[in-house]
Amino acid sequence: MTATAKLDGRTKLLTCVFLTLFMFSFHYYWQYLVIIMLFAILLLVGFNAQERGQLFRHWKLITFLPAINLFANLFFVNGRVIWSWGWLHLTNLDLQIFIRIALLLMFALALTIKTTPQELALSVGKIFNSLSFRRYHGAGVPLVIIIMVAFIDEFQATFVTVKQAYRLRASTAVEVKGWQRILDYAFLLQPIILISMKKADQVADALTAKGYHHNSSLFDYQSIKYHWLDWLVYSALVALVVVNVLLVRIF
Amino acid sequence: MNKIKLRKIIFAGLCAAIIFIGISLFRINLPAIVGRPFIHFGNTFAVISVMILGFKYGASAAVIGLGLFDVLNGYAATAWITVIEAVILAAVTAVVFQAVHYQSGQLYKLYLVSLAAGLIKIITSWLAGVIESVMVGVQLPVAVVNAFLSLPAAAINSLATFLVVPLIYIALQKTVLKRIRL
Amino acid sequence: MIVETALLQVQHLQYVAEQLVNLELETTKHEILHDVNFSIQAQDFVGLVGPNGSGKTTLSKLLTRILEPTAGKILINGTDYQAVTPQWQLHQYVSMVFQNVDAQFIGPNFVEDMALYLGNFNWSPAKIQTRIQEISDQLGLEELIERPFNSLSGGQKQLLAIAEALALQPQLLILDEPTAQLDPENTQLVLNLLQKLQTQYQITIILVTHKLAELALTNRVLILNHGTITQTCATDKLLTDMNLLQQNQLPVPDTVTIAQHFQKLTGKQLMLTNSNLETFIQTFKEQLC
Amino acid sequence: MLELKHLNYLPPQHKQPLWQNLTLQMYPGKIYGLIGVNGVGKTTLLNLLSGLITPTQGDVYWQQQPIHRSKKALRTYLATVGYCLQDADHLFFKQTVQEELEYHHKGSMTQIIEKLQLETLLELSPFELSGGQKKRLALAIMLLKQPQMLFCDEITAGLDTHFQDVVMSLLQDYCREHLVLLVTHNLDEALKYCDELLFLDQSGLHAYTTAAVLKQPEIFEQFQLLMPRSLEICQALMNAGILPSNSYYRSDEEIAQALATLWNKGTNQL
Ligand SMILES: Nc1ncnc2c1ncn2[C@@H]1O[C@H](COP(=O)(O)OP(=O)(O)OP(=O)(O)O)[C@@H](O)[C@H]1O
Ligand SMILES: Nc1ncnc2c1ncn2[C@@H]1O[C@H](COP(=O)(O)OP(=O)(O)OP(=O)(O)O)[C@@H](O)[C@H]1O
Ligand SMILES: [Mg+2]
Ligand SMILES: [Mg+2]
Repeated sequence: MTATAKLDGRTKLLTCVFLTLFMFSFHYYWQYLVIIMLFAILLLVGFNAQERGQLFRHWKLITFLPAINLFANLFFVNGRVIWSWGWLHLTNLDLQIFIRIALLLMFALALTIKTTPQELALSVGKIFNSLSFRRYHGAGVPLVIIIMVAFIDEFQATFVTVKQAYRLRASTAVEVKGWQRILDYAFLLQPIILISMKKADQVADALTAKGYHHNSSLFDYQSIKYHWLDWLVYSALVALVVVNVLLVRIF
Repeated sequence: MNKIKLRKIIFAGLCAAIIFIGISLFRINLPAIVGRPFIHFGNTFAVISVMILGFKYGASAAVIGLGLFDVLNGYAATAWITVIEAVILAAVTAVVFQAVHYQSGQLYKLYLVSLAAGLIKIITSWLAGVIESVMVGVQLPVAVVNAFLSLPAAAINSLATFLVVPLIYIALQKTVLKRIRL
Repeated sequence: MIVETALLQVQHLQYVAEQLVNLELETTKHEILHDVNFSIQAQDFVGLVGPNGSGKTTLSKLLTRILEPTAGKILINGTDYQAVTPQWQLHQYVSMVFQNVDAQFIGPNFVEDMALYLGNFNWSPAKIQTRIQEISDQLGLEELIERPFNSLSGGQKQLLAIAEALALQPQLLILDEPTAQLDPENTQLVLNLLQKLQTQYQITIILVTHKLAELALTNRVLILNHGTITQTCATDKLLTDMNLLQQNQLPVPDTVTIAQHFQKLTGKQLMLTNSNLETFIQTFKEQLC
Repeated sequence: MLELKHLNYLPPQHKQPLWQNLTLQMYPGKIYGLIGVNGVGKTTLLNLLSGLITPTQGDVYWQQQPIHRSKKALRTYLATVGYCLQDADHLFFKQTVQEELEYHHKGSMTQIIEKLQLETLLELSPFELSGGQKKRLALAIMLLKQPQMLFCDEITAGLDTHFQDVVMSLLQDYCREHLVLLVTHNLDEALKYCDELLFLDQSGLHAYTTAAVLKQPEIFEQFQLLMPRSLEICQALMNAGILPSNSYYRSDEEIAQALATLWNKGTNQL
């Protein structure tokens, strides 16, 4: 088992959120450089080759979204102008926003690669539990997330089969013209939602029969303990903040 | 937790899934200055789930569906804004839906609900735009103007919500809701 | 004298499906079950049979307390279902496999789903792990347990659903057409397992079925017709009673069919005492040679 | 004529295609029974044949035309196909059984409704039906479409004996002019009603006529299936020396017939 697998889901989620928020306090490019270095080290240590491949397979998304944003920002002057050409102004802030969004996407992707939806669901429940000073014991929130993930898969499968079944039943050899086709597809939405609702009803039956309406111990929040690695990560994050503040003061 | 609650949780999960898919499958990106406006059906289903499930479960579905989408698709930094937006939308929908005392067949009352939802969505979108701009470091006056420029997408979304919600709700009512008691 | 209470007693059970026509104003009612009475002893293996649409699935759902009866009572070990609180207690010793198995799972694969299911009953992860191992060995599921559910075939899912229902070693197990989509070999596997469960672990089983091979395993049958129990009798007796079988649209054992046709063609009546193949051949030998 | 030429399918995230090679020709006027163990790909094969999914290799030919060549070809092909899915739920769109049956069908349907006894269900929602009623409705819908070829996935699973007989006799009628292919795990039924049995395993499809299967019952074992009960009885009777050793019977009725002839011969001799 690798070190990252031992980490608690909460730690991963919070680290991701923290790093993203942390970036918004940056003023200098070297700060981004440090973050990028740290992330690169993390990728080298905590990720295996396959997972890295998974991350970089999305390079289009990672570059495309910030690029669109950058392009739009060229029309506005916000902050110190580095370069300008007619209407277009490239400012310091534009570049920083570009870097931020790209990094943000990378962090989120890394998070999704490293956690299963179940783990994420549970960690959201745990965070709720901690935030409410252990007064929230419910299984509701994590259960909704788990069921949602199950239904997302289910829904996509249903969408495919219903579309197929529709083609099978509705097919008349005559070609349907563009607008009519779109309309047909729109009407398809209703049976799909209907079937999903029916399925949800059946799931509810099945889960009742399995005793899921038993609330208290679906997730045993008391027994959830941090591993020492988790503390290490948290202290690393705190150290990062402290060092950052110190360095900014000095320069 | 009893059976009814479990059923509500499961339907909240279903609604969250539909919201999630409503955003990620049927999405048209629009370039804009701040944030990430795109045309999608997430809000439409969010409003419907509040109408079906009531505020508590409907809002959870909306928050989880919209929020998780943001977290998993690289908008983690602004997810909290989305969450607040969703809660406001759910609250307004729930209050208006309660207030009109809807009974089956009264289409105009449903349109009142969807009108309220659409309007509040435009307002919150604009506010969210302002906050996001300020977050990335723009001065407030500029942010206010910037946010206006990214409103068209929100307006289209709100219009879609306004038009579609009553129709889908009535369709559901005719078919599923009369068999499944929530 | 010790009066033994039956494990399950059903008294005057009635179920009416209601639908709202206009929101909460009018309802239409379909009476699905009316006046169902029977009792089941512990460690019995009972078949629940009847034609399509007679209400078998509805009855099973009532017995698992997914649906609440409109009238009548269900007693388990002498206590009323309504008195079992909290309600989930019941599901520790009553579990069910549904006709539509797709809806049974919420985890992405079998292992994770079991972890959720058993975790719900306070099992430790280590214990869950060994239990999964045990079950997968018993049913030969090694290569299925880690595969995502949406990539499995209908029969494979059915096998996993049965495995999951056995996980808690319930007292009462209700199976709604568990082998409808299984191939003959897997069917045999499941049936052998059921028999073993019933004899070794003293589990009471209610099996809803349209298949003869499954019916033959049971000790007793409840025949449901048009929403009420028309007859309960020993399986052996049922299996040689061609009239009763045909009236209720039940499959007739091949040996009985042959004997009947034989009689029609020759006028010679073969006395079959049970549907066993050896005795059938024996009878034939004696009478024919 | 329906023809498969080197058909194969690679499911997403699988490393290997499901089979080695599928090549076969099927003709109208026959009932084909597709048999195989769980998860061997029967449903996938029917999906391929009915044009619902695209093969990763090879193609299906209907009247010598490949069906996946163009969208138009596929559309015309789809209009000629009837397919009862394994999970019947997915076929239903409408609010009541009545609407479901009327959808895209004009003309009389009383005969089919009567045969499958759907009269009392017409007002119900298709999702409220019991397992067996759903299967019947799916078949009724597909028969009303009057397809050139009809594929049925485990159509008799969950039906009681009365409806099993009704459904099989409907299919037997239907196959006079059309092609019928059904998947079943009930081997007795397959022997009794099918003209040709298609055994599916990893290596591909193996077609045998029913007569050929009766002559070599070890085929079942070869494909990891148990021998059907009527065949088992037949063998036991042969081993006991009651029936002659080269006799082949498809069903219980035929066995009884043979026994009766023997009996009558015996009594005549006396
Ligand atoms: N919610 C409902 N509203 C109206 N009718 C219903 C409802 N649910 C079930 N029914 C009807 O009740 C009858 C019994 O259904 P049930 O599913 O219990 O049958 P079954 O014995 O399991 O049949 P099968 O062998 O086909 O599975 C059916 O005729 C069905 O149409
Ligand atoms: N979408 C998919 N993704 C991954 N694997 C798939 C997919 N569809 C089918 N398979 C795999 O293909 C194989 C064949 O599945 P199929 O449903 O065709 O089996 P089957 O012969 O119909 O079985 P059964 O008798 O149990 O219904 C299975 O092992 C299944 O895991
Ligand atoms: Mg049933
Ligand atoms: Mg199949």
